Amino acid sequence: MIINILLIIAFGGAFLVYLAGKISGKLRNILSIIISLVILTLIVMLQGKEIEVNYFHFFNFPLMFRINVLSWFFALLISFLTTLSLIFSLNYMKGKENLDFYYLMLLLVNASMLAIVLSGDLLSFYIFWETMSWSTFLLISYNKGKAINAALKYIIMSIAGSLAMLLAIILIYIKFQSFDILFISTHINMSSQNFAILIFLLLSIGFGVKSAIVPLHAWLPDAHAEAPSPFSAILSGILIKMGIYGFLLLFYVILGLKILLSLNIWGIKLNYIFALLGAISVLVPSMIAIFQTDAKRVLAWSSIGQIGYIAIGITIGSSIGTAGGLFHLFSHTIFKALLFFSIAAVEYRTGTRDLNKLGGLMKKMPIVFIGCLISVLGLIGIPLTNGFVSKWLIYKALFLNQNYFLLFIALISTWAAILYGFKILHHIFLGQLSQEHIKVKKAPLGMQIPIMILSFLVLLFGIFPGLALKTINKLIVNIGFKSLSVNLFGIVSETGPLNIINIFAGLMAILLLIIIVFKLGKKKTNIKQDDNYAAGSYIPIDKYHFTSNFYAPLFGIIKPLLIDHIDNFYLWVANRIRSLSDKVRKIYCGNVNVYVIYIIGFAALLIILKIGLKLW
Amino acid sequence: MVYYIGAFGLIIIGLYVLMVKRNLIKMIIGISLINTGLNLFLISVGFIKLGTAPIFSKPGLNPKIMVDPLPQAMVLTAIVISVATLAMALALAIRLYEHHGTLDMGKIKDQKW
Amino acid sequence: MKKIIAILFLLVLSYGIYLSINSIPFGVSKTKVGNYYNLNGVKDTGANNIVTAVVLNYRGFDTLGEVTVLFLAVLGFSTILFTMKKKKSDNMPTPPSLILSIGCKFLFPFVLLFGIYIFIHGHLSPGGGFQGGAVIASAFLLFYLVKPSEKSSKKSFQLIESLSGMAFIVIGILGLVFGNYFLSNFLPKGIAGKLISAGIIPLIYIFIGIKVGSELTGIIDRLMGKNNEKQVK
Amino acid sequence: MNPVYLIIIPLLSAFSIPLFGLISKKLVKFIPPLAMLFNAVYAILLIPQILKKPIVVLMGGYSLPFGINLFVGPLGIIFTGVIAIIGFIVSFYAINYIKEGDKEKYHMLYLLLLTGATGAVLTGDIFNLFVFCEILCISSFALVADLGDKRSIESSVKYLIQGSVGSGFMLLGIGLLYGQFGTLNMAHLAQIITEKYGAAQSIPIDLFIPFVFVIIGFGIEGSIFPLNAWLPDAHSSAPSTISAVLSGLAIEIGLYAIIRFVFTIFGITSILPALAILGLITLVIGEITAFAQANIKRMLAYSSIGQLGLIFFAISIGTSEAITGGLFQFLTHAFSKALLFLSVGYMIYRTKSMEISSFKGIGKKMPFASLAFLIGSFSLVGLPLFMGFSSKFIIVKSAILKNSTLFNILIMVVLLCTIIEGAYFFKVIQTIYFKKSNNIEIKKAPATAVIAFFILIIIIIGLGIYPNEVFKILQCGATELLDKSQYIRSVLG
Repeated sequence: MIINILLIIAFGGAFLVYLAGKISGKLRNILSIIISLVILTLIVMLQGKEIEVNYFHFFNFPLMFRINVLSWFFALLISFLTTLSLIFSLNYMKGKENLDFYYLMLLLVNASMLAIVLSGDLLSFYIFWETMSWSTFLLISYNKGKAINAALKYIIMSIAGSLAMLLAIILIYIKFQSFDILFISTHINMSSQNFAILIFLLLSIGFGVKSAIVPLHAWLPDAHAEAPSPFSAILSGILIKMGIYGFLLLFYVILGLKILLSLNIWGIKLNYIFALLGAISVLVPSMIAIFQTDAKRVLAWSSIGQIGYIAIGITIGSSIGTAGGLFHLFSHTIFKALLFFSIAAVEYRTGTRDLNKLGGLMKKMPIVFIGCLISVLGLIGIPLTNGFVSKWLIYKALFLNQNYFLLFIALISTWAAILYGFKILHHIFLGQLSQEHIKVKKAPLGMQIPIMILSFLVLLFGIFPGLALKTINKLIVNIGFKSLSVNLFGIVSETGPLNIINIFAGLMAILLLIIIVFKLGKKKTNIKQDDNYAAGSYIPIDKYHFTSNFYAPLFGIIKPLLIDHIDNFYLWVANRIRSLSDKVRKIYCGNVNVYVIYIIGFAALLIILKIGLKLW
Repeated sequence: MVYYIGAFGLIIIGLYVLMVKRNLIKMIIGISLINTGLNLFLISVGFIKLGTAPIFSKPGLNPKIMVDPLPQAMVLTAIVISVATLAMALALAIRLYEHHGTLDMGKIKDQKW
Repeated sequence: MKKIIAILFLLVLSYGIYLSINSIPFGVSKTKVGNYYNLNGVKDTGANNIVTAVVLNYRGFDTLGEVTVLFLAVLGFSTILFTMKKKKSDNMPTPPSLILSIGCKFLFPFVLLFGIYIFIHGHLSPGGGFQGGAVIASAFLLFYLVKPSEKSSKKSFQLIESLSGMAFIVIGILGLVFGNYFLSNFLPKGIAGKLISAGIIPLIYIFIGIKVGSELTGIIDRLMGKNNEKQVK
Repeated sequence: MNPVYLIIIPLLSAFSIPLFGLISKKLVKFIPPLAMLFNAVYAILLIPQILKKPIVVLMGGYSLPFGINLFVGPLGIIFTGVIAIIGFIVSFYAINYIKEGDKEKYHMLYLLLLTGATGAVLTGDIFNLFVFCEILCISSFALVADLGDKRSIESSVKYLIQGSVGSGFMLLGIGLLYGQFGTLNMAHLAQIITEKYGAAQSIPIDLFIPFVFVIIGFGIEGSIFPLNAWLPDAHSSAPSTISAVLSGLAIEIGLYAIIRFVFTIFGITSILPALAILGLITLVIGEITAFAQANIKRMLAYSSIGQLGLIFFAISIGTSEAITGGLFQFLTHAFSKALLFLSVGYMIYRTKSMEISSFKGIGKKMPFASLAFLIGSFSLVGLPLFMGFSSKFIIVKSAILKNSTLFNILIMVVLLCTIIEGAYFFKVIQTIYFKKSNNIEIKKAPATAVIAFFILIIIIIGLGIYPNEVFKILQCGATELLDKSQYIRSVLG
């Protein structure tokens, strides 16, 4: 019952907020936060419970909600991030138009995501999946301008994905006469290998589009960059994880570990192919991210890369890998949202997110800087941040699985992450302060609070990973893996324990060493930027802004590899359809004689087919 | 049999006109031809050799040799419908001429694609 | 090119029709339904004219539709010509010749009477409401030929049309009330061959006659260009 | 409870409009909504009775096959109900919308169009079907030309020429059938055909030729692929109310006639795969052509072609569930397309342009009309929570259940077309909501229109979430189509 109430609040609340907005803006803002907090508390209350409710009959298919550790974990992430995003929106969105609509859609996306993870059957999963798709579409379009094409690309790809999903769901129904996920999972053994592969492929298209695994990622960079920033945080932080949730459902709940590992086409294991795609998703987008100049685009490409890590983690099929994938999912949610928030705060104050125009904001916006620093550290995977724990677990799993190729790719990609992470940090906060931004103020409190909370969490789960690992451990046991032995500081096992305290001690030693080395070195002198002259003539300040073309040499080498061929391919297809359409509509040429000829010709054709070919 | 040939001849000619002729008035004539042919065809379906009209206008008529009255009733309806279509077509032709200054359907192609 | 294609298609079509027409031999009695009408028509409906019996009684519903179609034609006709620009033509039409005007004035009542005769005797002899109506309309055509500038009252035409149409339906509904079936012949059928016989048939035919007469007159009226003058290019 | 009133009342009120026009000109516009409201209520009240046993009404009280009968089965009542509901909503919308031209005549023609449609779906006699189809056709010729401008007259002329060819073919087919079988009654015809050819493997040629003519005749009205050239012209140049009715109802009448002939009268199931492919071609052509349209009404018109192809495809799958899905898609299309055309109607009226680009940013100025467009297009694309999902779901499911390679491939194509459909609809939605407006003062749609939108929106969402009851009725409709002998028995006793 509590689930029903939860979702009624979530969906009803969205519309309530919309109506409240018609009365007053303040009421709407407060109401939206109250609703999100209520949802959050309800979800926290649901911890550890396993409930199943039938709520509706669509045609004669019973629809149900079901909560278990897996869905609870996701629901918590969703509502937590939405709450923060709403708090952040209070300031960020102030004064923009159509705010009622914005809040409505934000809460609708939130509600749909909650409903997705709480769905106990595939049909309601699909229904809410679609609700999420179209509300996301409307929200991405919100910014107008470039956002429109981004949103269109998003919705078309997700329609394509969800149609594949629909096909798969119906195939499953026809096979098992039920949509109930648990029922299917207990009966899947009876189906043939081919059927399982078909389901795997179709559902992978559906989930792959949402989670932006490489050949299906084309919508993500545009959409993330153009959506309103608080929503970008949700998009990147949790919405693309819905795809991962779908994969988890498919791999470990519906198919189960055993079947997953046995699926193959001509002897090539499907999960290996999938992991390979994940690896490509890690490598190439991370490289592309380095060369972006739009801060949000960097983050967008980076999201694809991080999703790749998660995908690798959850597909290799070992408990430590899955735990790593899930932990990375969790950490990514936190640090990527943090990054988006920081950049949104910068954008809010400076009005731009073009990396080449920013710089030197460290002292102007200290809190935001610290937040950004911590999140970049998390992204790179520096010890004591949560990113380290998750990446360590994934590497570990790859190592244990003897997947050295994937391990290699993952490690290279970390270098790419360092490059773009540093680029963001440097271009925005370090370097020279641009003349325009001298009067930039601190970020408002409403933005600082989410940033601080998230920064704290990055460190908290970096230092005490056990807090989250306990839940994750329960989760992987729930989906059929062996239990890991977990303590507050990491994992206790013979093959390679993870203990943050040891790492912490080692790190401290290195830090000490560095400080000593630096103390021994020379003192640097500060020269003002304006003190430069070129051949006697004064050059405008902008020319000294040395951050543009940061990685130009590198770019020159691997540029041809990094053009987004896949995106171009999709565009090519769209253009083909358009020109086809232009050709086909010439059939209706406007000459009525020709139309009559069509009619008579059709009659003649039928007669010829009957008499000549003896059809029918 | 000749009635059948006549009827279908008319229909085929009408269709030919509609396919080839571009003048609207000619096309309307084509439609009329089709309708006439159809009426002829329907009547000939009900025809009986040496049959009489299905009217008991004087006593002693044998109902067995009367022609089929149903096609005649159908033709009555069909005629009225064709008259209605014809009237509409003529009215439209008047308006079309007013707008375009021509009745050449090959030239009136604003509505296309 | 177009002609060749057209001819080819039509040849195929003709061949198809030729094949199917074989099963409908010409001039042979073949229908069960038609024979039934011929044998039992008089008994069932009281009308001597079996076609009339079929049109108004067995298949009266078709006729209702038919009347509606005609009504529609007039409606559509005037809708299409409604927004026509009214241009005053410079030259008045030439007045009709003396022979025409006298002859028409003389003929007008007779033609009208003949039309009325035809639709009143629809159940006894060839003819009926549609035919009678057409004759009436031709009387008005003559009238218009004589006096092209005469303005007929369109309002009253329209009223007559809709009233007679409604009368048809009301008779049908009365049939439903008294005879349990829509359009059933609820009036006494009388002796076949007499003027007042065949129940509702003459009644309906009278209404149809009036309706068709006024409708066709309306169409003629419009086509004569009463309020839409000839286009001058 | 005599279903004949479903035809008589609208007809009577159409005839009575000039009378009311004498009393007051303003009164006239309230008659069509009243008549249609009566029909809607009456049809809904009839449903329980009909589900138990189809009603056969004799005209004039003559035994069959000598008289004309109405056959009011589940299928008939579904179509009648939809016609009445949409007729009511559209005429309610028209109270304020129709301002120019001869209002009286518009309302009369409108009522007669709906009468024709109702009669066509209820009748049990092929010639009567022809007559009612002609009523439908001729009134739509006139209504397409109602605006009287250059484009509408041109479209109407083209429609009329093609429509006359169609009616000629219909009559030719009916004549051939009468000549062969000597009856016009559907059930009787079906009985004779079953007795004569029931065992035959292939269709005999003398049955096939009338079949071709009938299919083409009604196919022109029902706008199957090579026969639908009139549709985009006519639908785009008629007044929007009429486009809504033509798109939502009129073309489905042609479809109804075809399925009645294919399933009940001829009982030819071997031709179904061919018809499915035909439907699919119609779908593909419609969607692809709609993709590049800049004129919103033409886009909607082409999308109607596509939707009709989908319905046709679904019904041609030929299983009970598929036919149910097809009928459901018919409901979806009728309601959604009516909503789309109505919402677009006021947008065009206010911006005085049919170009999609002129609707930039109209979402703020006409919130309800834009919302209506949004929901209508969501429903047509088949997103869940809206009607379109329910129907598409059933169709896809039944096509896969058919378990033949042909239909598996075809359903893939259907799904691909859905993507194209989504693309062009979402583009328009974005134009409406998310583009910078041209800063013209645009008034909102009036209250009558908004009420009309909301009734349709409620229907669309209501049936999208809770389709169960309607689904059951539609299932009975499918059973009626598939069970030919039941039909014959209930008519001829």
